[in-house]
Amino acid sequence: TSNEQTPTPAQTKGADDTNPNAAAGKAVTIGFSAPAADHGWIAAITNNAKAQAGAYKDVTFKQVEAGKDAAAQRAALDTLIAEKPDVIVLLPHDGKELNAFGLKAMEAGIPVVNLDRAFPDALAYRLQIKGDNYGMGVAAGHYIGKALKAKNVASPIIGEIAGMDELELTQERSAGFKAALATYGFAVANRRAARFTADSGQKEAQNLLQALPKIDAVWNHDDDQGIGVLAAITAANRSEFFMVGGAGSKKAIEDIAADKTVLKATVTYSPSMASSAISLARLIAQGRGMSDLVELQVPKEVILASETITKENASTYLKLGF
Amino acid sequence: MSVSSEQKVEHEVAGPAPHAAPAAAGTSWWKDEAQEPLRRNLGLVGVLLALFAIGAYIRPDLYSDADWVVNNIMVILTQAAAIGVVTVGMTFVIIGGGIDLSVGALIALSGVWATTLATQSFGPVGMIFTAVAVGIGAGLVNGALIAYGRLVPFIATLAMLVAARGLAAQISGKQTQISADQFINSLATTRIGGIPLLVIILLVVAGLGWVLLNRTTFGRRTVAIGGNAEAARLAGINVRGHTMLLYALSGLCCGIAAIMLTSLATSSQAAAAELYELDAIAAAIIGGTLLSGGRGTIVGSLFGVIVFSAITNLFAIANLPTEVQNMVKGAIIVVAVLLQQVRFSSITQFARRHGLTRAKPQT
Amino acid sequence: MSVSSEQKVEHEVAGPAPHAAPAAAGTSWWKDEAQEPLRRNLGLVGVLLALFAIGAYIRPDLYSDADWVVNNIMVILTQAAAIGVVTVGMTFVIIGGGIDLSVGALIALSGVWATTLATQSFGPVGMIFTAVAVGIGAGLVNGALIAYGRLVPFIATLAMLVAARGLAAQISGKQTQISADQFINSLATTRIGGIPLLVIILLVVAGLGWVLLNRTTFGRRTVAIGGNAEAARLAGINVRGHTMLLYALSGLCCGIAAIMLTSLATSSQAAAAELYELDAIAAAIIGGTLLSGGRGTIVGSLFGVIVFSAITNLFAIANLPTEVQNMVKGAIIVVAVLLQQVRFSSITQFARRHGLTRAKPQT
Amino acid sequence: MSEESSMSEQPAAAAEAGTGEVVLRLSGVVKTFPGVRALDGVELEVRAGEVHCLLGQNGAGKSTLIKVLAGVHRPDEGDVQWLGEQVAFSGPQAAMKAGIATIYQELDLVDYLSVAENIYLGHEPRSLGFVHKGQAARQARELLGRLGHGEIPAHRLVKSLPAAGKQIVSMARALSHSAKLIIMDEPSAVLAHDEVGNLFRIIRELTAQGIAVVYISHRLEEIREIGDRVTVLKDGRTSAVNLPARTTPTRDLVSRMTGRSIEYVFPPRPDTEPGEKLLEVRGLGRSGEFAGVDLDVHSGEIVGIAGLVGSGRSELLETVFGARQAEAGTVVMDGRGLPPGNVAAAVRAGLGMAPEERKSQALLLGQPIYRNMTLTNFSSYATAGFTDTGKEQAEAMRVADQLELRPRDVRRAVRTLSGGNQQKVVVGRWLLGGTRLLLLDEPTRGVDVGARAELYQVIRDLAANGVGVLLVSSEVPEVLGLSDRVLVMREGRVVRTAQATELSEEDVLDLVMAGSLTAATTEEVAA
Ligand SMILES: Nc1ncnc2c1ncn2[C@@H]1O[C@H](COP(=O)(O)OP(=O)(O)OP(=O)(O)O)[C@@H](O)[C@H]1O
Ligand SMILES: Nc1ncnc2c1ncn2[C@@H]1O[C@H](COP(=O)(O)OP(=O)(O)OP(=O)(O)O)[C@@H](O)[C@H]1O
Ligand SMILES: [Mg+2]
Ligand SMILES: [Mg+2]
Repeated sequence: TSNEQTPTPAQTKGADDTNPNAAAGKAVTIGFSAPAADHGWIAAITNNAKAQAGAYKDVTFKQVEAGKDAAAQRAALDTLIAEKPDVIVLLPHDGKELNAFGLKAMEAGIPVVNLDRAFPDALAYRLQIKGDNYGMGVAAGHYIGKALKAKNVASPIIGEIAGMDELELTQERSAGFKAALATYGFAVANRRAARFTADSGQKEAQNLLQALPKIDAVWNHDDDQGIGVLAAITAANRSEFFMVGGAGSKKAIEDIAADKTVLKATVTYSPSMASSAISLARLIAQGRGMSDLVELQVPKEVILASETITKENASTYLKLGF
Repeated sequence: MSVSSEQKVEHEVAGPAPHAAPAAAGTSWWKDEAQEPLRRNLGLVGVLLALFAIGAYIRPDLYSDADWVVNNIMVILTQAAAIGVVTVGMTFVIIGGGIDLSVGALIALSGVWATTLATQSFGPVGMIFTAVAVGIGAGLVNGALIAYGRLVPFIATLAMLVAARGLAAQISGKQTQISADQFINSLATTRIGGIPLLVIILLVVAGLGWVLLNRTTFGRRTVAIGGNAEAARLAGINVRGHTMLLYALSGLCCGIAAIMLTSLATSSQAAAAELYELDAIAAAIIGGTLLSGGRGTIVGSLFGVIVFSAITNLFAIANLPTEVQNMVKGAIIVVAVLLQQVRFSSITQFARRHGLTRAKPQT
Repeated sequence: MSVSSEQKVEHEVAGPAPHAAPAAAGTSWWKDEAQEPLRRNLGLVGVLLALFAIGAYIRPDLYSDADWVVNNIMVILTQAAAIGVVTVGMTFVIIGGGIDLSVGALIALSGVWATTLATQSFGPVGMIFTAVAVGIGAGLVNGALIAYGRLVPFIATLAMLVAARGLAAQISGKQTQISADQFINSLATTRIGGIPLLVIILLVVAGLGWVLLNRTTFGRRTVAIGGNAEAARLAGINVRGHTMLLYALSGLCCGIAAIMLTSLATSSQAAAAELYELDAIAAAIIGGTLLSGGRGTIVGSLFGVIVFSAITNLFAIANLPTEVQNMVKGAIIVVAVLLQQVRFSSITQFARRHGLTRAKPQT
Repeated sequence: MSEESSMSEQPAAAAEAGTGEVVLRLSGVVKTFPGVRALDGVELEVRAGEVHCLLGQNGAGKSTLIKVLAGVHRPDEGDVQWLGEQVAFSGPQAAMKAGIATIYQELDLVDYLSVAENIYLGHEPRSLGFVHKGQAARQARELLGRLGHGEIPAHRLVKSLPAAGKQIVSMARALSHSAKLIIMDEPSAVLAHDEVGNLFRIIRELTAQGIAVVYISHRLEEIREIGDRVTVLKDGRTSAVNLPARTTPTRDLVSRMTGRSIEYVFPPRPDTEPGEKLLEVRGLGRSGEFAGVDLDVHSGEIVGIAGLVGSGRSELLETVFGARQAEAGTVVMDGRGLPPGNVAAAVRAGLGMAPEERKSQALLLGQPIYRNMTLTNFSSYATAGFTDTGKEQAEAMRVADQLELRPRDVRRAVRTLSGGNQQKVVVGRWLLGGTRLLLLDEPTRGVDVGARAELYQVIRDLAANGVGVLLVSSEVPEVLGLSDRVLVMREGRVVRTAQATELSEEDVLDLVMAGSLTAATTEEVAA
């Protein structure tokens, strides 16, 4: 979410000598595919993967663009298989829609690392590394619930600005949010779905503010669309509530640290998982395990915890902002 | 289209004076034809009132607060502002017999180009100039492909849509570009006499558009070309040159809209203004513009845009889930168009056919 | 459009017998337009060859492997299959003077409806039946709104687009619904004589479409309605009823495509087949179908779809970043259409104008 | 016979051919359009085996009447008796089934269907929905052969036919129904002389088989030749029924149509010599259309071009005007060359053209009359780009009066005008601007007798005011009567140039059809 395009160094891990996993191994080719980025988070995923691969001398990085939908991505991956990579790292448009591809590649003997959007079939991947969408909603819900309880608000009015509603991850986030709020006896008063873009965020926020003349808290799923959401809130001169963001963009973390807007916290869904996916894919291809773990192989599933960034810890997270 | 409302109108619009002698009768006929846009607009006003009534029924608490209502109207209009400006340009293009599928992409491209760090360093004037210049430039490319390259407008502007989104992504590095310019950002928050500046811009653009369409030779040429391009050509009108200008005009409107959206979102990105093309075309058509060209009104298009904006607003107020929103929206569009077709004459005709007023017309 | 290629063609196609005597000559009474579709298709074949050549230049390693090439052609055709089936239906609708913006949404709706657990419990026959029935049903609603409700096709099918996506989201609970049916899922992987089943389905649908368009009264009347609705009406054709059927046909194609997509993705979701409407319309137009109706060919549409599919494939092989892909794609579309306009006569004309062959035509 | 009362209720006893029994009888038929009572109590009686002519001014309601017969419009009031039974056709199909076939005034063909498909549209030879292409083509060829045009291939797209060819296809379509009554709405308007003869041959064949024909035309001489009885319409009312077609004096017919008496004459030529040379065309050519055309038009002169359909006259005119790009030769106006293929430049130089096909080439059907009239010069009423519709309407009104446009209200949409009145709008357009050279392509097509005389006068007045006129017409008497000088074209070449007074109708027809090539052509052109 800035005019720079390079990932922050903190989102990749260089080949640092103290880490035995960093020692050069056999040369491997990693194939990579992520959907066309039209939005900061996906762009950061691709950039991080590229940068992380660049940090290893023994890795050849082959990226195929995945186009606009699952069908296009399937096409791109078919050409990727023809190149016989040692391992494929893949952020699917939709995990269920690309499950069949995962099976096919695994059958062909190419380990598949699923990044973020799970395959329903366990045979379709070697490793699954993902953020926790449900957990993200839960984190946002708990932050809001606790804060409102602390303020002793009896029946708070809570707004939610979701992302693209047709994506399952949006549904998961909302489900987690709802469940967490329920533990405090709270519920969402109005939920608008934007399109992960700033202009749609602005529009939906404007309408939300209109529908709820008094609000206690808002959760906005995505910091990128949050730029527009904040613009709408500022324009409406509304400040009676606080807002929690999502994903953890640099701009959002800066805003939280500065504490001049209603944005008080954001729950992470860090694109740094792409860097980790490349590192682990390299190890899988080289047949090595993670040096800190006892197991000789990389585990099958890694789920990132969704962390909550507030004014207090913003400085530590700033370097992870994208 | 084969069974479009057009052909029907001919047969069904009933004049108020059925038995006037043919000589004297001209008057009632043209009047009726001239009232056609008025009737449509009244239909749309009816739709707006209905939306208002539904809102008031669902949320009496809000609608009983006059301040809130006024403010809500401003919100609806503000949200209609950028798309409204685009629709004015689109109306010209469609009346002129074309179509512009690239508007959303041109907004994104103009917006992204205007918010690069390099452009921002030239300040607000530089940003506005860039947005407008990019819009016009891309519009001219559209126009040249269509007028001189003889591409069908649908295909030419579709190609532009794809290419412009690509270029915008390239320029922005697929990042959301934040506008740091206070002047630009303040456009969205400024009000003059209680009316948001963006709404004023919309009204000014629409006003200029109205004058251009109805009072100038440019507008006349547009209507002529859309009505019958061959006839216009044989009448000595420079059809190709004019077509270029029409798409440039649409591009200009995109540039203006890009600044408006940038100001609203204090940022720009390659994915902005998604599907604005469909919204703008739909608004123009609902407002009475003939998709095949040769007929249309700015006021109708404006109403069309406002209706769509009011629908979205009502959905938020009613807190409908997205999927229900969509289903209801589809239904509202259908009803809105059907409503425009209801007209006094058909009611009287109905009455007559069922003998309710048979005595009268025989006088 | 005003300056469409249409009008020009008339003036530029040169007649075969320049100075034949009118009396003897029936022959000089007309100019040969029959080759027009052929010329367009040749243009598209040229584009395909060019794409192949570019691919071979970029990746000689792959293109020198015959197996890979054959397989790649199958991949291209498989990817053209579902959109190709939709384009056949779209071609009928456009030739008949209409347009169907709802095809993508109808695919999603049919697919989602066919993959609910309840439907899946009826097995593959139940799923296929459901998809087709939902498609036809929604198509009939489109047709009824247009033919009897007198809505402009653009608006009616846009409303359907929005509503059907909403309904699909409602049915699926916005979840991706997995198809557990082995038979359905195997459709995408089955090959018959080395040719993927989906490709065979496309060819069968296109073949039936060709017969329907060129050999039956239904097809000929479709051309008549789109070309001159009034003449069709005067000839006693039931224009409204026919229009209903056209949209139902388009809906049927969507149902078939839904099954194909479900099989490919082994799942269905409300957001599937996004913007298929634009792709299908673009493919049809590039294939020579007149957007205003009355003219079009199934073969041309098929070529149009394959060209788009081949472009996407080439991008993957060249591994262009998406933003560059989009820019290049826009350019390719423009070039493809321009290429179709190059014709022998204009080359000779050019030569003549520059004195290269001046002596000849004076004979 | 029934020359007495124009509103005579009692249908006249048998006219010459009125021996057959009455197949169709209309009484008191009323049809209103919004604001217009197009038919206001029409009587009509048609007998088997006769050619019944309908006469009436533009807008009198002839086309509306036949649309009522064809089931396109439903009458608001009145009786239609067909073969002795009262009928109310639910649509065109019903009328066709009952045995009424119609050739409509506006060509009703589908461009991208073949000739055979157009002929059989709606009643294709078929089984199970499949068209028998071969059978349709064979039958179509037979029909075309019967019409004397076996050379039109049945598989061609109709789009590729010129207007006359389309008219023949329309006729073939009407013949393709085994009809008892065939209605022809101005079938001869787009036909040249020899084609009309051919048409009459067909009509005689039909009537000999006992088929009744309702024939509409504005050319009285045709009525004389082919008609048996005449019914005259005026302002939607029957002003005379069942007049004998051959013997009723012209003056009588005209006065029943118009309410006044107009002589069908050409205005006298002035004695004055034409002025300076306006237009000079040298060696103009387009491959496949025409070649080596030289011609001059002087100020105040009317130059007519005669020729057969397909002789390239329209193309020549369009090329002079820049609507088609000249491939060879020059067009010079006022001593300055016109850029080829540039209409706007031609208009700026003072040229104007009324094209051949009004609907597709000239009119904005949905727009008001005045806007159609001022289409070429609305910017000349504008100040700084702002239009002045008040002034435009006033000017258009003036021309509408001059041309006897009806209705006179210039704010009506052109779409609602009758065919002939639409043609007047097209011609009227060029009376407004500062046109100094007017190119007229079939300017009187579909224009009624009264207005025709007016139009001739208008053209002559224009010439008297120094405008040069280049006129194309398929009616040889019109070319000879109206022009000062005549060019005869054949196969894309000018074969004779002469003063109109030096040529007779037979001379022209001879030149046009046969091959009696006068060697003197080129010298005379230069003169
Ligand atoms: N669809 C329509 N809507 C309104 N008015 C109409 C319509 N069709 C015809 N009219 C009007 O009805 C009257 C009769 O028109 P009609 O076409 O029957 O004349 P006509 O006798 O055939 O003239 P012409 O010789 O010029 O063809 C005219 O005043 C015309 O303007
Ligand atoms: N629609 C058409 N399609 C193809 N060729 C045409 C068409 N119209 C005319 N031509 C060709 O152009 C030449 C001139 O034809 P055209 O009918 O325009 O001449 P004309 O003398 O103006 O006759 P008309 O009386 O029909 O105006 C002919 O050789 C004919 O082959
Ligand atoms: Mg008529
Ligand atoms: Mg001609």
